[in-house]
Amino acid sequence: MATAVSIAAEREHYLNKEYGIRSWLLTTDHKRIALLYLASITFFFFIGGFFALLIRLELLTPAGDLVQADTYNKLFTMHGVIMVFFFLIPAVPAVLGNFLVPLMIGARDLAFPKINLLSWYCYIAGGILVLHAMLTGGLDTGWTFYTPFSTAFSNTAVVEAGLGVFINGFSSILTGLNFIVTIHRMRAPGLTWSRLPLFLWSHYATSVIMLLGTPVIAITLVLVVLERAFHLGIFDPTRGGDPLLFQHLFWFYSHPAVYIMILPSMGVVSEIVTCFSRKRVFGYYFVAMASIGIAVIGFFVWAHHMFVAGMSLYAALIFSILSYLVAVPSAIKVFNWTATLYKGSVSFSTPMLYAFGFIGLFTMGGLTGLFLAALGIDVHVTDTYFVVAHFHYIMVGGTVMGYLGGMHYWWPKISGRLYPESWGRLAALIVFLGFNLTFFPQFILGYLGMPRRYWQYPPEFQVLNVLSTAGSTILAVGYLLPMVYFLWSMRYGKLADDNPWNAAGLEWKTTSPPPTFNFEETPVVTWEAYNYNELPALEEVRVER
Amino acid sequence: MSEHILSSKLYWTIWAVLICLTGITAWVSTVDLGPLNTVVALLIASGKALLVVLIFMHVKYTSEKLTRVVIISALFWLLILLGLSLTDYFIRRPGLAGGA
Amino acid sequence: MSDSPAPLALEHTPGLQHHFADMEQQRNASSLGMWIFLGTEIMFFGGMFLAYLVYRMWYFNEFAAGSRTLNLPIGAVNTAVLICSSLTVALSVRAAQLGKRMLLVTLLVLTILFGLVFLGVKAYEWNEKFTEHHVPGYSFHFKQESTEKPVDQGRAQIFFSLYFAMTGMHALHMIIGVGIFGVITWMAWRGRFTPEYHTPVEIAGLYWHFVDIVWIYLFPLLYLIDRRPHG
Amino acid sequence: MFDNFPLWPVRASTTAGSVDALYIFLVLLSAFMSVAIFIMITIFALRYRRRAGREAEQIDGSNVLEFTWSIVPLAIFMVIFVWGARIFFLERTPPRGAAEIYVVAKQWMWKLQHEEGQREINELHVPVGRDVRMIMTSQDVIHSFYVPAFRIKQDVIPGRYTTAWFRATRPGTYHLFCAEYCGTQHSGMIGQVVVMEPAQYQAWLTGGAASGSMAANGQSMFLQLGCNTCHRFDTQGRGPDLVGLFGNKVQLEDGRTIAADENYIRESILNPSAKLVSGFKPIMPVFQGLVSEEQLTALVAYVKSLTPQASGAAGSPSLISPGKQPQEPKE
Ligand code: HEA
Ligand code: HEA
Ligand code: HEC
Ligand code: CUA
Ligand SMILES: [Cu+2]
Repeated sequence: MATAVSIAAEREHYLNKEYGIRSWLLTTDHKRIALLYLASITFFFFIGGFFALLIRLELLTPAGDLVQADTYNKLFTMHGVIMVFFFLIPAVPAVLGNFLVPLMIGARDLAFPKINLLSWYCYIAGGILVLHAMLTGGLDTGWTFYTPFSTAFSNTAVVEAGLGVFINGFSSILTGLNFIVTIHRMRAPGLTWSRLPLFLWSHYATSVIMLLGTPVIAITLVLVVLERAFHLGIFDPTRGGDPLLFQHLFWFYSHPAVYIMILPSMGVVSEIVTCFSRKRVFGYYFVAMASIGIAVIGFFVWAHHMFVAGMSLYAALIFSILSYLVAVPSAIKVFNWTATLYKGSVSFSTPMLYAFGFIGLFTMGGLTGLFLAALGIDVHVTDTYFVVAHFHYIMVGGTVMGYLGGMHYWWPKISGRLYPESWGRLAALIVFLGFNLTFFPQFILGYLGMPRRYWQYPPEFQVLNVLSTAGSTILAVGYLLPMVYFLWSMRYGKLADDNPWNAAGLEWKTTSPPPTFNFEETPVVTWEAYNYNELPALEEVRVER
Repeated sequence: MSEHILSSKLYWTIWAVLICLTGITAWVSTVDLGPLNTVVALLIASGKALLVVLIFMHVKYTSEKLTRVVIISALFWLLILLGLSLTDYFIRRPGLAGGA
Repeated sequence: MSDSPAPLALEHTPGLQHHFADMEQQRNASSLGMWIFLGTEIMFFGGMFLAYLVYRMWYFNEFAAGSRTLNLPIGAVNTAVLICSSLTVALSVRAAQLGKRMLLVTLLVLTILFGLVFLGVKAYEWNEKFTEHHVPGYSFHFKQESTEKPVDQGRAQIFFSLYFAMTGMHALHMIIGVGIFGVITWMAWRGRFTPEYHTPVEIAGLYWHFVDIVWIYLFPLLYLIDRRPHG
Repeated sequence: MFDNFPLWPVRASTTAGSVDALYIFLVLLSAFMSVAIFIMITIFALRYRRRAGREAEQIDGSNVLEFTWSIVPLAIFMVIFVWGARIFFLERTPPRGAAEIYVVAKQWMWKLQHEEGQREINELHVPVGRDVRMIMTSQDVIHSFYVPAFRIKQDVIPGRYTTAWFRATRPGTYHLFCAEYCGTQHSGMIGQVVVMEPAQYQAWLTGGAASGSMAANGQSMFLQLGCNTCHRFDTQGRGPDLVGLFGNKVQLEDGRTIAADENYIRESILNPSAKLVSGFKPIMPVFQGLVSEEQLTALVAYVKSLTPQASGAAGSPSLISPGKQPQEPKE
């Protein structure tokens, strides 16, 4: 094996084909664009995380002592905006999806490579605007931009940040467009819909949401910007406008957007769980359809964020019951992953640890979503730390875990190197523990009534806040570790085989790292997805490496 | 290429129909039909849009089912946006009871 | 013919990009891409349609009054202009299919001209709004027609806000469309399109027709809210 | 038991118990479901962990299982939905005859006024055992009235009234929070609700320096703004008779009928032409911008108090025109 690997190292692949800044910034290779995205979302993640640490530090004591009130408001706003729009939404699709969608369907690239590059530039342009807004005046509206505060009262850089998010929206739209067209039009011969890896199904579903939801937030932000500039009155109650209209429009996108964040990660978990239990996924068809179901039903529930906002009572009832419908496909997925383990051959490699973490934390986050969808309870806990805990459980415990799991799983393919396995496991453990310590106390805090977006709070909430802050520092270590050893492994890591996990899927059928056009010749698929019966576990994987 | 080339006569006919419909809709709006005015205006607009989509945009002649799926789902989603929002707005009017 | 592409041989097919197996795949991909994009455009305008629907329902009186101040003949003529441009687009796709280069170029130029006429008329109408103080902002003022129920300034302003937002977004799409057709015309002039390869003309055409359709709805929704005779 | 480490806030209202009941049910259900799933994962992962010589057994799935684990959760979800909706109905339907408190929120304080006229800032005194309904509006941005001990929360929106109600069950002092982000001092927009025994409350009421009841304040506003030039208490005025308006149906010019609630009265004052009363001309001046939110609430309170028979403390019997016989209230 050693010889094969060293030959591979000298082989030309997408990384060493060309060097130089131009070859990266003007590339149309989906793999290189994925790496551009990887670098930029990592950058934004650490900025957002840095803000999170400042938030937690401020909340260590009840008094508002570390930063000014206005600064605190800017902190959580920028934390939310950056984490949602510039980290989590692009995280899995734009990095792993970009890298893997063509590989998994046996294509040489996405359907529109130039548009793919354009999407990254939209992302960067939006990012620069938001960073600039951050440095000159900041933004203090909360990531939800609620009117009339954002349109008439805030004196921060709402226009600039709004435009930044608007432009960034196009990167989502363009990515989604590329994925859908690619999946429809460029599948390798024999790769029928029923043979599609679940990763692709979930990206397909995600793309549908990106395409049909994002334009609505785009126009909404345009209206906010216009309202601020020209006093249109559309969202302004003093002119007869309805502030709730903004909320409807905002959540019409932003609720489905939470499924943009979770679905791709679910796809990652499906790949990992099958690979590391050496089994075809349990109920392939149901898991695939659950993705589509979530994407569609996810559009029916947005106003569950507005139960106490002054909506009509009947609308509240309708949106509450619809919210429960969307939980069913999620339940289906959780049960199917669990069942996949049954009679498998389960290994505890790093990606699998993350996948376990995902399933557990997503379940807890999702179940607390059921609390929120129950009208009577939401009245009490909405806009408290209960909500904060709910969404961090899903977004950080779920999506980020899945994303990290995916990064570990496909790292050998991306970089051609192996990461140090024991460090990987250690980091996964630290993240898991730190995470729970950070966010579990927030459920209790929330039910006790601590409102969110509070810069100072009554002293009786302190104990739980201290726990949470302590947890966040552990979490920080857990996130820094992978970053360090990934960078380390790029240079010093062991060279990876083409298929180090002996996994199913076309992406493993090409070399690691893949050549620029992915496949020497177009593969022809004659097998079902997850044909692990034909792929015995590798000896090397079985034993600790 | 399995392309369908339409006769230019057809295009001109559709054009004439569209122009006429524009005239009709402008005229009919000045006639008092009660609440039907809006309905008629929207029906005419939809008729015109349908002609453009089917003929000018070749949807009638394409063998591709997917195009139709795309159009229909986009319209369906528009309907979700408008329809579900109206569950709130039909009941809650400014100055009216309903919303808390 | 979709199986294994031979990379070298393909470089001779003009207009075929390296990552597609053949022309048909490329064409299908582009047209699907455009259709999906138009789907997102529907949602883009959808946000404004929702705002329109809500306020028209709530403030019908003001919307009707505002709508009556719009210039109906000009609006109708402009609708006709757009329809003409759609015709020339449809005919230009046909010309491309038949490989008639000069006809194609002529039709494309006509399309651009119609587009510019439309924009010019729009600019004229907007200018009228400026002089009438119907532009939302500090100097907004809506004069009362004597025979009617009193009109609330704020609500009337919402009508004009939506009028400007919707026609403005539409005009923006028109401007982009004119730009795209400029490029297409140039390519046509250079003889880049053949009966085998003219996908760009086709998908640009789809975009143009879509923009036309948006206007087909905007016209009655903005101009024709309530034109009934009043007694 | 949970004094040092509470899991829920004090229960001080009639609805608190039912909210907690559902909450505890959900906690138990979630604990059960997640523990069940964790145990399954652990057992499977350990029992079938990778060992030399053991191959995974390929299983495709099972429709029976799939349908079970779709339908059973769905059924459970529907139970939760109905349960939650019932509590919500309770929270949203104020009982008749509740005492009314007018709340005006602004960046960053709560201004509250009792029917009897007492004004308070960031503090609300209420008696135990009495239904209290709040009629709330905001002067600037959206705020949210939140009392964890009562388990109630309602956004307070500029431009219209929203309402919430509670009945306190336990004397004490509880947090009042602003729960909707509203700018710099959002976290400073807090106050307290003081629940008192009725007797104490009476003492507090009489002790405070009330500047006349809200209805009385409204009445003087009514005279001051010249409303009475048109709205007279006979049928001679150029405007409709306002007595008995509140809570009844109004026939509008365009044919609709509308229930006259607080929001309707509010709009009728600020923007009279929006809903013309049938048979009247649109001559009433627009008061938008001429009255502050507090004056407006006083006017609304006054118009509401104009019942044919004065209702409780809020009534302003002095204004009832002679000749109108007090009637049984319809409600
Ligand atoms: C990735 C992100 C993500 C995801 C996937 C979800 C998923 C869900 N969310 Fe969440 N949510 C957010 C992110 C997310 N949410 C964010 C960011 C906010 C706050 C925004 C803000 O205000 O800033 C929010 C807020 C939020 C609210 C509004 C709270 C408020 O402000 O008052 C509600 C209310 O209904 C809600 C509900 C749900 C539900 C029902 C689901 C469901 O989809 C969950 C379904 C999953 C499960 C249910 C678990 C698995 C199921 C089983 C194991 C079945 C077994 C169970 C039983 C039989 C009981 N969420
Ligand atoms: C994807 C989304 C995402 C992610 C990953 C996170 C991650 C974290 N979040 Fe955040 N959060 C949101 C989305 C997210 N959050 C949103 C949408 C809101 C609502 C905003 C609003 O109300 O408008 C919110 C709000 C929010 C609050 C509530 C603030 C308030 O209401 O007052 C808190 C408080 O604890 C919090 C904490 C954290 C913590 C501790 C993490 C941790 O997981 C972060 C861990 C990461 C790190 C610690 C990075 C490590 C880096 C370093 C150590 C290096 C230092 C940096 C540099 C050198 C640059 N978040
Ligand atoms: C110039 C005369 C005039 C003045 C002054 C006036 N109103 Fe009116 N008001 C009317 C008329 C006429 C109507 C009925 C037509 C309409 O709905 O606008 C009316 C309607 C109302 C209504 C709705 C009544 C119903 O039956 O539905 C309320 C409430 C009201 N006015 C309150 C006030 C208050 C409070 C003031 C003073 C701040 C005031 N009005 C001043 C003329 C007046
Ligand atoms: Cu007021 Cu927050
Ligand atoms: Cu949601």
